[in-house]
Amino acid sequence: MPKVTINDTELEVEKGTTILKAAAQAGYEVPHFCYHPALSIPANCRMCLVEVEGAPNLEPACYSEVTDGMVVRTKSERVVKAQKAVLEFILLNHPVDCPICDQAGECKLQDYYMAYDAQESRLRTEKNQKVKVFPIGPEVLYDGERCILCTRCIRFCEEITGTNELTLIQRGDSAEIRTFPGKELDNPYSVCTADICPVGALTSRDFRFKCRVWLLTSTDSVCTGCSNGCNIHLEHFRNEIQRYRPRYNPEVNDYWMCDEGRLTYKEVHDDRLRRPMSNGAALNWHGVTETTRDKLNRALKDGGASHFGFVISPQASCEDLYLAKRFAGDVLEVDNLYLGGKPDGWEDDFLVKADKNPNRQGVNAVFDGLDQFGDIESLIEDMESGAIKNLYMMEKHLPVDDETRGRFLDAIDELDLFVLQGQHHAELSQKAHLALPACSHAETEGTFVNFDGIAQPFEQAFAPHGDSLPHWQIFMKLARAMGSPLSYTFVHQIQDEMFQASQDDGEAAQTPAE
Amino acid sequence: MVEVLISLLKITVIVFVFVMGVASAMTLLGDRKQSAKIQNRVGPNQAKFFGFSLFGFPHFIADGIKMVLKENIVPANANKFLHTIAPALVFMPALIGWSVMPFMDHFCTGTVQTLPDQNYTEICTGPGAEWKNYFSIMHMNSGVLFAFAIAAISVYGAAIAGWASNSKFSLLGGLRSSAQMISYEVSMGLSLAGVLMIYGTLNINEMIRMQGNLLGDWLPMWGIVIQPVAFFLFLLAGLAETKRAPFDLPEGESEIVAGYITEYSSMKFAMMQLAEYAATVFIAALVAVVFLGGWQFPYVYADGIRIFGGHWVPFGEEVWYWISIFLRIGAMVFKILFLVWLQFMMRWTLPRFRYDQVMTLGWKILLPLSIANLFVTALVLVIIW
Amino acid sequence: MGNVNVKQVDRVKQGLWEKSYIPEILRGLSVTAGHFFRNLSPNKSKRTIFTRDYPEEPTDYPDRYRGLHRLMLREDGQVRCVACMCCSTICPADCIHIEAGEHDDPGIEKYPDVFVIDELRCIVCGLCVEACPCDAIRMDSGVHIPPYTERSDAFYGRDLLMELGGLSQAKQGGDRSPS
Amino acid sequence: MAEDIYEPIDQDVHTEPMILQMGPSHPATHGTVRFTLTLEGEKIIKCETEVGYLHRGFEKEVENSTWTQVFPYTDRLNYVSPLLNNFGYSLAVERLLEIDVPPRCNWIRTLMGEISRLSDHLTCTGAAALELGAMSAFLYAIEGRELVWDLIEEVTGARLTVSYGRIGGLKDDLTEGFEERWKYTKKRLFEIREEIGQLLTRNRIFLDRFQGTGVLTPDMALSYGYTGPCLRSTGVDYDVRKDHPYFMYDEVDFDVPVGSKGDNYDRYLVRMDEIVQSIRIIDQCLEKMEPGPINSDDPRVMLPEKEKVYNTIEGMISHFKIIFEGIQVPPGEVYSYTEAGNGELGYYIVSNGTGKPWKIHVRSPSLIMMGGIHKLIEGGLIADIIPTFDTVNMIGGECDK
Repeated sequence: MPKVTINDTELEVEKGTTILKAAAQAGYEVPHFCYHPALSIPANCRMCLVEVEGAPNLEPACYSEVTDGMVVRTKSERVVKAQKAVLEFILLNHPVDCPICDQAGECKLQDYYMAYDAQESRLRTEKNQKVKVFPIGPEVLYDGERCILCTRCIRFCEEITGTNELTLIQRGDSAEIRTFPGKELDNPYSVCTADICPVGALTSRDFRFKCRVWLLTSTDSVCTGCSNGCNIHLEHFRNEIQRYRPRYNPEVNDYWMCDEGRLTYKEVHDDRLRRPMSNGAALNWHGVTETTRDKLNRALKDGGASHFGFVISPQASCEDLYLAKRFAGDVLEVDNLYLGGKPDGWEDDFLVKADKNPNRQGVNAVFDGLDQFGDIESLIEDMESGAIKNLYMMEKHLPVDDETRGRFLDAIDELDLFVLQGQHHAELSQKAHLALPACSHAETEGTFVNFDGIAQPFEQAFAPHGDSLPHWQIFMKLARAMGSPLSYTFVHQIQDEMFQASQDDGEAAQTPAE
Repeated sequence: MVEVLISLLKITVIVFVFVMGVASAMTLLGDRKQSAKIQNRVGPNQAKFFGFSLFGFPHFIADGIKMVLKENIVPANANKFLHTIAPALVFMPALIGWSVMPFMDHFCTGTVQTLPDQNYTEICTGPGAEWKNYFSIMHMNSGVLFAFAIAAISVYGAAIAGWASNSKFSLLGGLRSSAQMISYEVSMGLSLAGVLMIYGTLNINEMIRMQGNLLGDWLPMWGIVIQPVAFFLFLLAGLAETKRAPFDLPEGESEIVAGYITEYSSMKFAMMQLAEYAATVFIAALVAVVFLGGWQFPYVYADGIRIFGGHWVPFGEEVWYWISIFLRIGAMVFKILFLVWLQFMMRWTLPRFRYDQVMTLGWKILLPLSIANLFVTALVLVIIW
Repeated sequence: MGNVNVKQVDRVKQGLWEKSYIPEILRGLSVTAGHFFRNLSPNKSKRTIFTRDYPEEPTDYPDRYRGLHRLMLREDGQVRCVACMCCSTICPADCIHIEAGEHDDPGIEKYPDVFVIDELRCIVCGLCVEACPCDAIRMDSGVHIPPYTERSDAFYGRDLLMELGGLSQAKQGGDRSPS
Repeated sequence: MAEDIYEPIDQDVHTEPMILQMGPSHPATHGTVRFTLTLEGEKIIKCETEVGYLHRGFEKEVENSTWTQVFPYTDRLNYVSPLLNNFGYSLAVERLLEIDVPPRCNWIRTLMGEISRLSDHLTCTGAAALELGAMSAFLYAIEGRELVWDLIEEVTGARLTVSYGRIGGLKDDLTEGFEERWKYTKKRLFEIREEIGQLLTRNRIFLDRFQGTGVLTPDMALSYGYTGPCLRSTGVDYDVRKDHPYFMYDEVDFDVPVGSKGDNYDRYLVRMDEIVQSIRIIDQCLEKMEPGPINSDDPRVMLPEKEKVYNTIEGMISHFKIIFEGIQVPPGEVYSYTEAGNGELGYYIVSNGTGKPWKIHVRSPSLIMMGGIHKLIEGGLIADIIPTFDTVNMIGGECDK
C-alpha cells in the first residue's frame, strides 16, 4: 500500500491508484476533461496536470499511478499556470455559443473557467470555423466548433457499446469527430455520448433547446422503460419532465441508460387522464367515489365475486400493488386476478430487457408468486361469454397483441361494470363506466423491484397532474367509502407493513423493504 | 297671486340659482381650482363640454352625475330612518337661512331720496310710493335671530348622522361637531350682540341701511368699522360653525376618517358636502350683511353718488336708480364671494386644531373677548348717547 | 477628514403677539395668496404651475428611463434574441416566458419561438437588460405600459416587442473565419 | 390590565371605555398598521400596535433569489428612500465578500444616498403637514420631492423602484448634466423649505399640535432601540454617518442636528435641518468627486463589460456563470448597518457559499420604532396620534418585511 502526500495531506491508497483518484480521496478536486471513470485513459486534454516532486515535468493525474512516498501538489504555482494555459488554449477556438448551447449550465468548460482561469484571452486573431449542427446520428447532433477533442465519445463507442462508429479525422485545429463512412451514431445507447461530452459538442436531439439546464430540478428516480430499472435523474421544470439522465449505480446500470428508456418520460405527460370520469363525463373525486362505491356494491351483490375480474398492473409500484392486493382480496373479495402490463419487446445483453414492465418482480413479491393470475386470453373469452360481468382494471396495458386487444375492447361493451384506474385515457376511458386518474412515478413515491430482485425506491418530483392520485390512495378512498377498516395515510405505513409481512413469510431477501 | 309668483321667482333665483350655484358649482370649482393655483397645480380640466374644459366647470356636472349614480350604502345595524334624514337635516338649515338674506334694498315704486343729515337714510317718496320687497324672499323684523336660529338647527343633523351611522368614527365626529357648534354659537351670538346694540334692530335690511351712513361724510359706517373686534370674533366663530379648516376636526380625515360623514355614500354624501359649502356661503353672507355693509356699495346711493357732502347723478335719476340696483346686488355678491374666497384661503393655508384646543379657544378666548367687547360697547354707548 | 459637529436645533419661543394667531395666519396667507395670484397671472411664463396636463403634454423621459421592453433586430430584420433564457433566469418577477425553436438559418440556430413578457408582472428593475448577452432586450423604448382593461393585452409577444425594437449594431460572436 | 382601566371609571356613573380599531385601512396609518385604542372620551388610555398587514415576505423571498435579485426587493423596504436601502445592502454583501469598491463609486453612493434622504425627509414633513390639514405645505414638499426624483430618474432610470445599487459597484455612472440640474434643484429646494417653514414653523396652530406631543425621553428612545431622527430629537447625537462612517462620510463636513425635548416639534425641526445638511453633503460630494471607474474589478462579482460578453468566450462564460449561478459569496455572516432615512438600517446576512443568500435579516428602523410607539401615544388624544405617527415616519414596506 503506497503512501502518498497530496497537498500536505498524507494518505495510504491501494496500489495502482491514479493520482486523480488519490487526490479525490484526499478531498482535492483535480480538473479533467478527457478522463471518465468508466472509460480508458488517453490523457489527451492535459487539464489534470499536477506537480509531482522530483519529476521534471508536470504529470497527468488521470494517468499516473501513485508510488510510495510520492509528493503531489495540485495547487502549486506551476500547476495553476498550466491549468490557465490549458484552458486558454482550449478556449482559443471555442465559439461564443453559450446562449445557444444546451450544455451551458452543466458545461465543464464554464465551471473550470470560473474556478481555474477567470482571466481574459490573449487571442487576437479570428476563430476557426467548423461544422455546426451536424447530424451525427438520429438522436445526437455534433457541433465541431465546440468540440475539445477529448475523445470520450469515441472511447464510449469502442469500449462500452463496441459499435465503433466514431473516429477523429484531420489534424491540428482542423480535427473533428466523425462517423466512419457509411455509418452513423445509431447504437441504442448513443445519447450517452451527449451525457459524457464535457462540453456542448454532442447534444441530444430530444432535449435540444427544450429547457436551460440550470432551471431544471433533479429528482432521483427509476426508469420505467423496462424491467432493468436503470437509475435516473428525473429532471423537471414547471411540473414537466424535461429529460432523464442516467444516475450512477454500479449494480444496475453503471453510468449508462438506453435511448429508448430516455424517451419513456413522454408517456408521463401524453394522453393523461386528469379528472375522475363517470361514463365519459368529468366529475370530482367526491362524487366519483360515491358512485364507484355504489356500483361496486351492486356489482358484487348482483353477480357475486365470481363474475368480477381484477387486472393488476406490473407498471405500478410495490406500495400500489400491496394496496391493490388488499383491496381486491379484503374489500372486494375477488379471486379472479389477472396480470396486465406491456407485452414483451426486444432485448440485448447490456441494459435493455425484454420485459417492458418495471415491477413484475414486485408483483411476484407482493402476491407471493405469479401463479394465481389468470390468463388474459381466458379473461377475454370469459368476458365475451358473460362469465365475467364486472372488471376492475389498473392501467391501460395488457400483455397481448393488437388483435387480441381489439377483441378485449369489443368485449368491454358487454360488461356490466368496467372501472379503469390509470394514468392514461387510451381508448378505455370513454368506454369505462368509471375512470379514476392515477399518477405516474414522477408524481408520487414508491418502490420498483427490477428483474434482478433489487428493490429501488423512487421519489416524488412534482405535484400530481390534474386531480390524479397515487393508486394506493385511490384504493384507500374506495375502501373507506365501502366501509373497510383499511387505514393507511402515509406511504411509509404501507412500506412498514409490507416489510413486516415479508419478515413473517421469511422472504426478506425477495421483498421490497425501503 | 302675483305675490305668490314673485315669491316663487325669488326662491328660485336666490336659493336655486344663487345659493346652489355658488355653493355647489363655484365653491366646488373654486375650492378645486383655487387650491390648485395655491399649490402650483393645474386643477381639474379633463371633463369637457364639446372639447372645452371651461376652467374645469364640467367637473361639477360630472361629479353630480357620479354621485347620483353611485350605490347608496347604509351600514349594518344603522338606524335607517335617521341615517337617511340626517343629510336633509344638515342641508335644509343652510338653505332656509337665506330666506331673510336681502340682496338689495326694498324696491321703491316712487323716487328714492337720501337724507345726508339724517344718517344718509333713504326714503321712498312720491304719490303712492312704497317699499316693495323684491330682493329678499321674506321680510322679517327679526331676520338676524331667524338666521341664527336656523343655523343652530344644523347641529342636529350632524349629531344624528354621527349616531345613526353605527360607527365609532362617526360617533366621535358627531360628538365633536355638536360640541364645537354649540360652543361657537355662544361667542358668535355675543359678538353679534354688540353690533345689534349699535344698530338697535334685528331687521337685516335695516341693519344694512344703517351701514350706508358715512362717518365724517367719507367713511362708510360698516360693522367692521364700528365693531372691529366683533368682526374678527364673528369671522372666527363663523369659520368654526361651518366646520371648515382649520376647524374641520369633526371630519378631520386623518384622525376620524371623515367624522360623521364616514358612512355616507352616493347622493347623501353629496348632500353633506353641499351643506358644508352652502354653510360656508351662508356664513359669508351673514358676515357680509352684518359687518361689511351687505348690499351697500360705498358712496353709491339710490339717488346718486355722495361723498364729502357732494352729490351728483351721472345718468339722470331714473336710469341711475336701476344702475344703483345692479351695483348694489353686485356689491353683495362680490362681498359674499370674497368672504368665501377668504375662507378657502384659510382652509388651504392652516393646519387643523385639536379638539381640546378648539374648545379652549372657544370658551377661554373667544367667549371672554366677546363679553368684553359687549361690555365696552355698552359702556361707550352709555357714555356717548 | 470631514468635520462633523453636533448642533442643537432652535425651538421657537413665541411672544404674546405671535400667540394671538394673527401674524402667523397672515404670513401663511401671504405665502398661499402669493402662489394663488402668481398662478393667475396672465403672463404664463410668470406662473409657477409645476404639474402638467399629462396626456396632452407628455413628459420627456430621460435616456436611461426604463419603460416597455423592446426586442432588438439584426441587420436582416431578424430578432437578435437567441432564447438563451438569461433574462428569464434573472427576472425576479418571473415575467418572461421564452420557448426556444430551431431557426432555418444554421448560422443562427436558435431563436425564440415564443417570447412573451407579462408587462403587468414586470417590476421594471432592468436586470434582464443587464443579463442579456446578445443586446437583444432593452428597456429604453421611452414609453411606459399603457393601461389595459384586459389582463391578457399586457402580454407582449415577440412580434409586438420587435415592432417596438430597433436595429442593434452590436457585434456578436467575435472574429470568425472559415478554416 | 383591562380591568384596571374599567374600575375607576365604573365607580361613579356607568360608563366604559370605548375600544376603537384604528387601521389597518385608515387614512392616518399610511402603509398598514393597526392601533387598538382604548379611549376615555378622546383620551387614549391604552394603545396596542399591530403590524404585519403588508405581507411582503422580504426575508423569506430573498432566500430564493440570487444576491443580485435582492436589489429590487430592497427598493421596496423604505420605498421613499430606496437608494439608501440599495446601498446598505451592497455594502453588507461587499463586507461579506471582502471587496473594495473604487472611490468614485463611494462618492456616488454618498451623493445619491443623500438625495434619497432628501426625498425621505421632504415626504415625511410634507405628509405630517398634510395630515394636519395643511395641504399646501404638503404639496410644496412634494414639489421638492418631484425635483429630487427627477434627478434620481435621470441617473437610475426609475423614480421609485430604482434598482440602482449593485454588489461591487453601481448600475451606472452619473449623467453628464447632473451638476447643473442639481444646482437648479438645490435653489428650488431652499425656496421650498423656506415656504414650508413660513407656513408651519412659527404657526401657533402647528406649534400647539406639535409641541409637547409624542414626547420621547432619551432613555426610552434608547431602550426601545429608536435610531435616526427620532433618537436625535431627544438629544442623543447618535448618527451612523458620524459614529461609524462608511462610504465617504468621513471625508465630508456636516452637522448632526439634535433636539432637546424629544417631541414631535423636535423631530420636525431635526428633519428640516437634515435637509440642509444633506444638501451640504451633496455639494461637497460633487466638488470632491473625481472621474474614475465605478465598479470593482473583481471578476467573481462584476458582470464583464458588454463588449467582452458579446465577443469573447471568456466574457460570455463569466457572464453566464454570474447570471445563472449568482455571485458566489463565501460562507460566513456579517452585520452591516447604515444610516437610512429613518435610522439605522442593518442587514444581517448569512451566506452558505452559494449564489443565493441563506438568510438576510433586516434591522429596519420602522419596525423597531413601532415597538415603542404606544408609549408616545398613550395619554394623548386621538388627534395626537397623527403628528406623532407622522414624525416617527413609519414606512409600511420597511415595517412588514
